[in-house]
Amino acid sequence: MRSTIPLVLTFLVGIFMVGEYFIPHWRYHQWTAVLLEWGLILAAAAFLLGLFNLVQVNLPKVMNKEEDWGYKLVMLVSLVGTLVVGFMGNTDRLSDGQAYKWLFDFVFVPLNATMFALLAFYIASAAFRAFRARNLEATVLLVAAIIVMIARVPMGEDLPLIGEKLPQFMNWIMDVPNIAARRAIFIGAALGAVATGLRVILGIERSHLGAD
Amino acid sequence: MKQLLSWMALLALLVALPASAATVTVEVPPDNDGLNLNVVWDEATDPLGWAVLRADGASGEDWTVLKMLPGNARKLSDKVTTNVWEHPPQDTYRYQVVAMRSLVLVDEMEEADRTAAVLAAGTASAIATGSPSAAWIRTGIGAKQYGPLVMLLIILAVGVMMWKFANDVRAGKPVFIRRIPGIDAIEEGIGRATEMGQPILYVPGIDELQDIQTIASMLILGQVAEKVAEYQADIIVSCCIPMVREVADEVVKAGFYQAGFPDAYNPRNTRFISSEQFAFCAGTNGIIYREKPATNIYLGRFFAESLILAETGFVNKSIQIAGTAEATQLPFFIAACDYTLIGEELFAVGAYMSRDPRLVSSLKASDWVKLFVVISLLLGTVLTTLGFPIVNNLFAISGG
Amino acid sequence: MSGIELVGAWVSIFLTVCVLSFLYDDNPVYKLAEHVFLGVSIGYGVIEIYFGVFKPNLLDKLMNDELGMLQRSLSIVPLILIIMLFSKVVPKYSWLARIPIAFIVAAYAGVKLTGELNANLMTQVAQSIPNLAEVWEKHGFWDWSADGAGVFSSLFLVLGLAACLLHFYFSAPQNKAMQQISRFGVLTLMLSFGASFGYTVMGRISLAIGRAQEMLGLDRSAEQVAQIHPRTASLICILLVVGYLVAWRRKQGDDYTPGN
Amino acid sequence: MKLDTLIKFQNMDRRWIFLGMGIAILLPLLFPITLSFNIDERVQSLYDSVEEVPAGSTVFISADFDPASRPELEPFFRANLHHLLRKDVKFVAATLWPSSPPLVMPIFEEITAEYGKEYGKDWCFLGFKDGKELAIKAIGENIPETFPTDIKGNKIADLAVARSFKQAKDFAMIINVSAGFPGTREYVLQIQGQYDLKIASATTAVSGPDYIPFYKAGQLTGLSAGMPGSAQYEQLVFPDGPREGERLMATQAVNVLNVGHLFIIVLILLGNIAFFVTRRVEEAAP
Repeated sequence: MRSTIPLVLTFLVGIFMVGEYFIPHWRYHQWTAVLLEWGLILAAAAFLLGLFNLVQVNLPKVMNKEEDWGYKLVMLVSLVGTLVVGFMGNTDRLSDGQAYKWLFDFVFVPLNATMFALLAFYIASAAFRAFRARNLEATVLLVAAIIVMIARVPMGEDLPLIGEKLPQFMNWIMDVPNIAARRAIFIGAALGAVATGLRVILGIERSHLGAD
Repeated sequence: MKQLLSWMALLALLVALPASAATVTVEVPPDNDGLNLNVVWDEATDPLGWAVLRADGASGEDWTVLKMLPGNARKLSDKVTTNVWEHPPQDTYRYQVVAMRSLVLVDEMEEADRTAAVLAAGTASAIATGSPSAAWIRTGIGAKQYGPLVMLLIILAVGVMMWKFANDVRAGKPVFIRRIPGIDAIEEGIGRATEMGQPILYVPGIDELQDIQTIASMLILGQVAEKVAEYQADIIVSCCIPMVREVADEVVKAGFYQAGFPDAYNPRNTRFISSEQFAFCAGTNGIIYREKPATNIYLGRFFAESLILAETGFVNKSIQIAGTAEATQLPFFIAACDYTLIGEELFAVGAYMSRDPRLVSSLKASDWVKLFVVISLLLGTVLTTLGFPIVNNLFAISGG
Repeated sequence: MSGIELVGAWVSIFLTVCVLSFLYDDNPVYKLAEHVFLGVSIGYGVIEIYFGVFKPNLLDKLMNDELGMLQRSLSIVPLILIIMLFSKVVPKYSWLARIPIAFIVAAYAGVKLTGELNANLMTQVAQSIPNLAEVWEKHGFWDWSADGAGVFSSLFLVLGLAACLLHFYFSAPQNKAMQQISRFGVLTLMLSFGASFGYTVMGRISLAIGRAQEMLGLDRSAEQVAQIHPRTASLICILLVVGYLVAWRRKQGDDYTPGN
Repeated sequence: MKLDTLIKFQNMDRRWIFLGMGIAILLPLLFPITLSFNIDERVQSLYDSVEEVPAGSTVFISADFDPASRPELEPFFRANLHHLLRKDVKFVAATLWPSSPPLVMPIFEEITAEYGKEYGKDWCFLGFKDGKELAIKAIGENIPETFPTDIKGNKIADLAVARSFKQAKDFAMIINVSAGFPGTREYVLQIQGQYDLKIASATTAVSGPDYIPFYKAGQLTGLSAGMPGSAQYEQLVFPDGPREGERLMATQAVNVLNVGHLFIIVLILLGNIAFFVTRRVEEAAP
């Protein structure tokens, strides 16, 4: 029973949702919409489970003063602090003068943006290391990257001889080979989605339903 | 301000030209859900604006103003109800269209006063009646765009082929699957980590469990965990989505169980880091730097964090294997990782590693659809060039 | 600008410098920023999901007397699913969690199946079938003025796409002809990846520029700059962090193993 | 000796590269340079499609970006609001990114106040909705049900600007400022085809190439990618330069990009030269 119920449910819900596309009738959509909303709510609830897990893993570390326990404490305190000011702020939490808004503007935003900005540095080192003309494939990769990089800056247009044609050629690469490759990946992903979707719905794929 | 507007409205009333009544027809869109009616009308000259009015029921006189439209509009696609629970659609609706002679600011009026105000400031058309009609199946035949039908056939064909090929395998017919170097690298990486006495880091992307790539990644994780347990190594799973962590927990537990070492599994190593992309990235960087995994496996749907993770792993001298169908991130994985599985290869890993006949059969089934797509592309090009866009119609999908 | 915002602007610059110190190596300052970030981001996620989904779509519906009986009782179903999901915490009943997981995966798999097929397969294929006669008339073989549009490009697109697709054909051994096709597919892929990499460099540098603009006070009005002194703040923070890192390295002495 | 240096250069500590990149960004910011640039066809098409929206009609803005992508997308977002409000177009906004509301709400308030627009009547912000693709599907299907209230807790039926819109297709157009997932791709996948929507997208440089197929296929009416896209859009909206006391952030930054780019290009070229020289010598050696 433990494995039968989820499998039967998977089959019924899956088939029902596939029908969403093929059956336009409003009486049908009335119910698919309800199911989708339940999905939304469930996804949200899982978040609380994650929160529970996090505390479960980190609190003992702090209690037993394991390695880096001070940092874990900082994390838990920031977490609780954010929750407290967030719930206290309620619907006004994002108005000026709210502690929650302050945390967002001056802690969350710079941290998030700076983590992202590290990429400017990493992309330089990755390009330096990886873009060597070792074989034909690597050379194509390298040449395409350089052409696009030069063409994307205004200076590229000022180059003698090729400058004029460079942006057009870049657009060609982006519009023709790039689109061919991307469409192939899109189509491949769609095929993967169909096969995997059917495997899930037909109960062949059960990895997400655990052991026994 | 408000006073100024009403003065302007009065002024408009004085200078506006008299507009004639329009002829209105109500159409039911093809393959419709039964909640939409297209109101179409005809008029040679543009008035100042249009107001579309509707009364519910065959003889209802309770007119409401649906929408004010600019003078060049000739069509309104009306959704007759938004709350089917409390107001299910009626059998019949009556419409009239008012050519506005002057400006009426209906937004500022009470609901009840609007109809009268609109009718007073314009010329109303004759009343047109329409009945919504709901289709039970979407085929696209009406619009001669057979996409939905072909989609249904593809889904059914894949299902039937999966069943047939799985039977073939069970009957002892071998299925060939081409070797993919990235997958061998996963096994080598596990061996290397065991030799070095360091853990393996597995990142199943940062998307929800429901994403097809995440599901594929979970299946692979099961295989990886089994190998890890056999080698008696450690595996850390770093998750961005709580639901994914729960499933990963189950999957890894099952993998250790399958390998015969159920007690070796440490649930503390399957971690929820943060659902925020870059916080997750910072936390996973921390794991790479501080717990020094020998092998990093990134399989699933990744976004901008891909390069940060892969570069940090490079500095840590880990063997790195990545795989994603997210086209934007593939260049970075290719630049920074030792092996990269591109697009569909990700979906093949599970079948390849598992050797489960049912999974292998689904790979073969998609290959047949792929062949169908390639042939359609080539044949379609020839036929379209010759002036027969038959294949295009097979793949075309009209707006529903 | 209030005092608290002034403090905020300085905190923001300090945290920026802390994260940038990761470029040197993993270090206590970065660790501090990392853990603050983890805590705040998770808290933020919980709050927004509570107010954005949980409350309006579940709690408010359960409490709303105006809703019909059927609709209200329907809201109890997700509540039951949630309780099942949470039973994961109690080992004895943890199998119950498979029901909501099965539900959500199945719902998504179903929607995704048709959604992906529709937009990623059908539409993409329909768009990839050119009318070569028409292209020839309009652009000829190769038209510079239209970024190289023409019969050559149209054919390249169709054949490149077909070759890429065939490169991913797993269930047959590759003979000589297939190897050549597959090679062409790989080269097309590499052309795309290289171009995509080059195209992205710009976006990534933009991000760093954004941070630099804040540290230099270039993103604020002159009036605010006069109050915050972002350049002074940046300088002080950099000196503080660098000074600390030097001291930290010294203390570690020979035990230090560089990450880079 | 010379060869050693070249080999060392190829495997140099990446922190030197970081330092070089840092200098390449800081210097041009401290000592600005100005260069002109061309307008991309996709950005022009985006501008034109907004220009075609008749005054008085309403558009739907999906502001799906976060602080991290702010430098690239905020300039577009601001210029776009100016463009819409200047033309007297109303808007209903929402977001699928949890970290977006505190970022975009002040911008909405600032720019609408400048044009004397009234909340609820000329514009409104429905706030954040989780669910990713599911939420997009829901926006296509039924907006009042998806967003029963706006960000301030007002019922949607009390908002004049929003109450007459039931589905995404009722809007004159959809403008998606998208930093990734969920965003433009999902809008196109989930609802564009089904409802035949007019969607324009402003996205990051990294997602740009991904969406070009959608633009080419007519699924997007316009596409602005990354900071250059934003800078070009700024130029179209403000052809006479920034208004007094303001800056065109993207236009300012796009010049710095040049130097950063150049740095990486030179680095790659030097790396390859070193690679070839050492390889040739190594091959020649017995």
